[in-house]
Amino acid sequence: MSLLYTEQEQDLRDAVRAVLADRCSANTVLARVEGDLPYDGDLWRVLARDVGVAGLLVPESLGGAGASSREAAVVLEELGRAVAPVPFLTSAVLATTVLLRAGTSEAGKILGDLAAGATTAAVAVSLAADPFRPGGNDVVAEDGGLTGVVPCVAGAEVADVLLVPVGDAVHAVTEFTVDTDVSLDLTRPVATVTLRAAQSVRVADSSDAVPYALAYTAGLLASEQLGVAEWCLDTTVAYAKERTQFARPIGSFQAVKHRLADLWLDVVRARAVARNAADQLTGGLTDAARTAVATAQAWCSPVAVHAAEECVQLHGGIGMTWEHPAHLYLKRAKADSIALGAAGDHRDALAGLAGVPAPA
Amino acid sequence: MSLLYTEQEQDLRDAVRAVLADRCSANTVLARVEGDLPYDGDLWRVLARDVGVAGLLVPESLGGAGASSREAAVVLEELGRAVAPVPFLTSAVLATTVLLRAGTSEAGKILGDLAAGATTAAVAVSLAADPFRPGGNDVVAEDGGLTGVVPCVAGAEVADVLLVPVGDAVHAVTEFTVDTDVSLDLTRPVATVTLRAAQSVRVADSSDAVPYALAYTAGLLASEQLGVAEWCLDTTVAYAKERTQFARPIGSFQAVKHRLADLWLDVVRARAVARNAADQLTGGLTDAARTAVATAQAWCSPVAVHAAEECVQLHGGIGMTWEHPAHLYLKRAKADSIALGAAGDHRDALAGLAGVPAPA
Amino acid sequence: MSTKLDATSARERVRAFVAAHRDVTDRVGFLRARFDAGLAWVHFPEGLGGLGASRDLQEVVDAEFAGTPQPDLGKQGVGLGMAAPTILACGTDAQRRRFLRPLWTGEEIWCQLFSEPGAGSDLAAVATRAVRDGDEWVVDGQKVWTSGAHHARWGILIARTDPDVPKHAGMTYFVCDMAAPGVEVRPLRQITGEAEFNEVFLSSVRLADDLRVGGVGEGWRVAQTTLMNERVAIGGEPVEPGGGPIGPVLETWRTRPDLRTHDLHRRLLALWVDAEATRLAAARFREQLAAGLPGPEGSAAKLAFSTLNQRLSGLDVELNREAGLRYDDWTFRRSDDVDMFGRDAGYRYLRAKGNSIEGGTSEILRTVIAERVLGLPPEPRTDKNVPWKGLPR
Amino acid sequence: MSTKLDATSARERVRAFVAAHRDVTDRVGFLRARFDAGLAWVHFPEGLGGLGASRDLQEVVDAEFAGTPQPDLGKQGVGLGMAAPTILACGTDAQRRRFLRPLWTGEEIWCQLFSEPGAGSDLAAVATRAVRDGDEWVVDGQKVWTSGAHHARWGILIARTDPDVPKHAGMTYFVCDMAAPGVEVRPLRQITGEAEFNEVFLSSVRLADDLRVGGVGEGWRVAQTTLMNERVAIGGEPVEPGGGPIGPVLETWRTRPDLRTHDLHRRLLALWVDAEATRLAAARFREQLAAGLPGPEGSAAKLAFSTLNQRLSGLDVELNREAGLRYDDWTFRRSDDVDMFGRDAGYRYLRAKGNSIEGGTSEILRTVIAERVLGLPPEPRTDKNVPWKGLPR
Repeated sequence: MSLLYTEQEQDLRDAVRAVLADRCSANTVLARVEGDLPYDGDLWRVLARDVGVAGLLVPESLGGAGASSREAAVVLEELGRAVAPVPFLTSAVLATTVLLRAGTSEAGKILGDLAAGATTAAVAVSLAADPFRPGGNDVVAEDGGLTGVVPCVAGAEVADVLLVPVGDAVHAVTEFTVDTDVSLDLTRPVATVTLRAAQSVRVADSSDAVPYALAYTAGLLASEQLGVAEWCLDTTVAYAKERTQFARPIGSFQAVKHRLADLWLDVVRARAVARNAADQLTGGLTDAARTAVATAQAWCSPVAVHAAEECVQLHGGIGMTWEHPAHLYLKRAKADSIALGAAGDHRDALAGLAGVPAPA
Repeated sequence: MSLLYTEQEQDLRDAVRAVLADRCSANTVLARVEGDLPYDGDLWRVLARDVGVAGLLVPESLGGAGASSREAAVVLEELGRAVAPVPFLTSAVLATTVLLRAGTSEAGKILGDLAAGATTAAVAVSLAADPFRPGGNDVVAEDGGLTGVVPCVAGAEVADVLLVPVGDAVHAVTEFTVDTDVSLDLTRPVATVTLRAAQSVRVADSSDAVPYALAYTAGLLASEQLGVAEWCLDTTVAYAKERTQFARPIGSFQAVKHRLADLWLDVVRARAVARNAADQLTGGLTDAARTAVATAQAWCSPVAVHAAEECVQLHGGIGMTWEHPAHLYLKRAKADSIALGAAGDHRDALAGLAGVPAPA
Repeated sequence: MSTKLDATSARERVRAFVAAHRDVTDRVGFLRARFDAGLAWVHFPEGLGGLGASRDLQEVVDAEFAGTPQPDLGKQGVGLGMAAPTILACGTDAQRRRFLRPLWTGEEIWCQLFSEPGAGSDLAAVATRAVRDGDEWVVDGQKVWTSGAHHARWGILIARTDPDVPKHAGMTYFVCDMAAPGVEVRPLRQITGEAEFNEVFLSSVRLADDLRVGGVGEGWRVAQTTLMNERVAIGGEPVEPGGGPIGPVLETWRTRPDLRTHDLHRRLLALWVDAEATRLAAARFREQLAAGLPGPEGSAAKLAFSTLNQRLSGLDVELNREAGLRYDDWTFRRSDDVDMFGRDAGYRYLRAKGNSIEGGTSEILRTVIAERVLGLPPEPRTDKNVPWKGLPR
Repeated sequence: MSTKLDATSARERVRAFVAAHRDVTDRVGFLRARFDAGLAWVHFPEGLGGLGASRDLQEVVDAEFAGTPQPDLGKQGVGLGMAAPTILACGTDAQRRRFLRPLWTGEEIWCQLFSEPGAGSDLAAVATRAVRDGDEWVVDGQKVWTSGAHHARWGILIARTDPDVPKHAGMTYFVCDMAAPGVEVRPLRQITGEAEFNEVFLSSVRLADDLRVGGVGEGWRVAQTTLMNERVAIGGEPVEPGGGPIGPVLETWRTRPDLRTHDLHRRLLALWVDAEATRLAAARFREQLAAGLPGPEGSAAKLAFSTLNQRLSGLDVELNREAGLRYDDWTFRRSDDVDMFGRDAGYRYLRAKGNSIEGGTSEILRTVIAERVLGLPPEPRTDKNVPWKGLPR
């Protein structure tokens, strides 16, 4: 167990960061959110195939890289830093984990395509699902196929395959319609997915794969939140050095200074808890891993939101404008704080995991 | 209804403050806590009889001043400011309210003596009692009289009369032993009261008088907490103007400045909620008054503690010494935050009073 | 008419006026008549919308005018609240006569051209230049956060006329003709998607010298008059417990029991207490004002309300969960006011972020409280006694 | 002996030493021998307790000495952690030979005479004067927050030798003879009731010039050596989740279900997360150190732990209710260490208040992080280039 980054992890980070620096500047993302959909297919193809992030979690036997949660977490840090509009979390982590956990040959086939970057998948659950109390959905298997509506699905617009939990099983479908909602998070919108007698392939026979994948993904989401928080801190520190008021850089004012020191201290701890979750998850969802996931989410969700809020505030007026990218991070941070269990839900989980029982 | 102070209230404040300035300096109090008991009998006689605070809440027909919760609150602000070791809260508010609520002729007799400053009373309940869930005690009425032990009673050492809730009634006793505990609050210690077949007089036939008085007193305790917070703020501001480090008064450093501004803003609101509780209680414990009491306690308890903590911190090393009075306020503030319901208990009460229902 | 008005006679005078103008249904016509009767601002001089009466009487007069056509406090806010008192205090007679009446009636809308990209909290750092050219001034620069500039006929403007003296000494105050060539107004899109504000670009804008308010180099002093007349923000109207900004959150909480958790419950209860304490402090401040005892608590209200609004709307988005992941409308369009009750939690959350920046950042307000209320000493200043042109920017 | 030691040979050397001294049961005797064998601090020079080896090897050596008589890290802390490296780096050969051996064995205890009532955060403001008189210095002044002064044979002292130069330039560093006439040590009672620290009054204390460490006027530089050798506080030893300062609160929570409320539960869960995040950050920092990558995170640990300790102990007092209203002991007595586990919640609450003051206030630490880690610019300083005697105090 180590909370540091290995050399391979650093190499992976460098590779992802180089691609993002090249193709995913703040201005590119800002321009893209003005269109119908923020997703950047070209960027995703480069990341997925050339850098190979699509198959990171997929075993080599199925055509993947056979890497672990630790590497996926590093990728998520960088994607969070860039609020990159690509379906890594939704396809290469969440959907992939459902399929890995399913372990069927049908799942294996889909995994091969995902790992190759040939297709992209999404899971038909609400992004707001609490991994500890995942609600059902109203999709039913009828004679002609699957029928139902699932709200607040992330990544569905760019998914070729949709994984749909139905009763005790998970089905894969390719026929579905997606209506993107006007979403708080401009760079990862949610959508309403509708199935109308859709033909499906059963990929998992247990009801466990989806909650398992939700908790696993929640643990890695902390690394995305870390990346968001880091960008906000770095950008604010840079601005505080350069912005002058009263003939001094605003970063020389103690009130600004001390708040940034406190924020840095929060981010230092966010890195520790996010790395810990990523590390613990290499062994699957043990109790220790569940504790690490809940801790990481309970810490990183508010820290990312706070970092983005401080970023807006300490930028003053410019931070309130659409043209400055700060708002993209604020919106992502706030949406992430709802995604896959709010901080309070994760604290609830810790009551059991850490032996802090609730009042009778 | 007014949240301001009337002229009479200001006059009362001036009178109390003058006595305290004369007889209750920080050094006097510090010297006194080194003895067996901090209570200052001479000070109490002057306040009780000459200024007349003992009978403030007692009707004129019973020999009192016939004043209201508003005037009692003003006295408590000043006593809090001076962490004055006198039994005003325990005798002239808590015990007096039990007797007033009892309304019996036996109660009336005791009230006359209390109002005259001839005797002092205490109520045999734990200072930590939650007014919304007051526990019972283990005092029993046996053949020979009342027998039992009550822990954490405030003001018992200087009480001539003890009011003891037993079952559905309240009894007055004068035979009891008091063992003072080593207490966190040096200026209002708690004690263990023991009754051994004590002769008693029944002063109330209803079980309602004690919880009523606890809630009423909790509302006025907020004014004491306001006084504590004000002293801490004023003292810290004065020190920040005078203490020099790096060739500047520390109060010119923005980090200190902004924290004191935030603290001031908390104290401004503490005054508003404490005045509101004092004002609402003039009409008795209506629902509006209960809401005001719970709000005042939920706000003022943490504000007083925070003010005392900031006082210690911003005084630096000197604030950690026994010779500086800051610790007397820290200890009082912390004990007050437990007394008569913690902030969380009062927030619980607001769930019902303010229509913010708990999860099912 | 020089006998001092009292409350009774003021009330009678208004009643008589209202009775006499019962038939005037045209808003502008009614307001013109009200101005001409000296009942716009009774403390202004006669002939300028007032009667030279005591300032206190305005409240009495306003109360009597309830139900009659009113000025538009939104669009006319800058004119009524900032330009009018400044022009009265510092303008020439000709300026008062020219500007006050249409300002009052709303026939001419005003905007404020103070903030610049480089002069936010440090307003005295304005870099917009005004250079004298005979009887005119030629103005070049950029202003920002100008609400209503696209409606405005006039703007109150501060510009630098002398870069060789310390920054507070080299500014001059003007009325800017928003219809003049070289004035370009562009909507400024905010993080909510819409544009409440504008950027105003001034390129060789020529202003006659009779649009100057106060002496050359006295712009800072005149601007202080403007800013001191900014209405004390005390969090809007008095509200009941549980009203105001906590209202929408409580509504969600009460109607959606399925969303409730213990975690959210504790946080909401704490915010309820915070909101109630802030509400009561505002109520107490209003009492002080009414008793003629304006205390320093007023300056605290904006600070308290902005924090509260931000925390409440933040909780609301989280409480809403799926609805919180959505947003009502990102359309880039102009908006003349802030809608904290009609729109969704996400809008409130984003819009409330501005509360701690606009009209004095929370950081500046804390400094003001610390120095002016608590009397704490100022920080060392390095920018007070050196020429503006030599300052780092 | 001048061939560089490696880990294997260091380990062998220690094993041989331990085997050879198995019979030495006397602690001082064992430590003397260990010093003489160069195994006290292996990176110190030969003859001064070391072998001139690499600093990294100390960990190997210390591990091998586990189970043998050890120095008293409490009482000897100032000597081992601060005086020894300073004397090695800045002292004369005679001073090294005189002081290091009894310092190591604990035969002579050291204390630190830096802080003064008027020089806390601003250590360079020390006012204790040292005036030269032939081969001696005459010292007058008052020091404070001196732990162990009543046990100490020697003190490391900074004093002002030249008030006519800027404050950082006019200080000189001495070894103070605590047995000299004019040294008076008084216990300083704290808010916990006891006295961990002392005030030290220096009245015409005569110190021979050979007790001076470093040049006259170089005291600030020498003191920096001392302070940089203060052990990085990373919150003590590694602990398991739920261990460390949260332990006592969890113990109360688990054993007293009657005390539980939803309000306390949410606050405790949030603190559990805070404690775990802080614990993991310290673990990560230890990994960085072990990997030879000392990062800036170490300076954050004290800040994080002091806040955490204060919040945890504050909650514990409140959770305890009736027990929280009581206190274990107010007796005024000396105490040589902080007992965060043996005493009650009230003691922990009060003692923890000092965590954000002692060893650098949280305010100073935030400034250090902001400037040294984040690279934010310093505040304007008014005290750097003027004579000390002209500064406001």
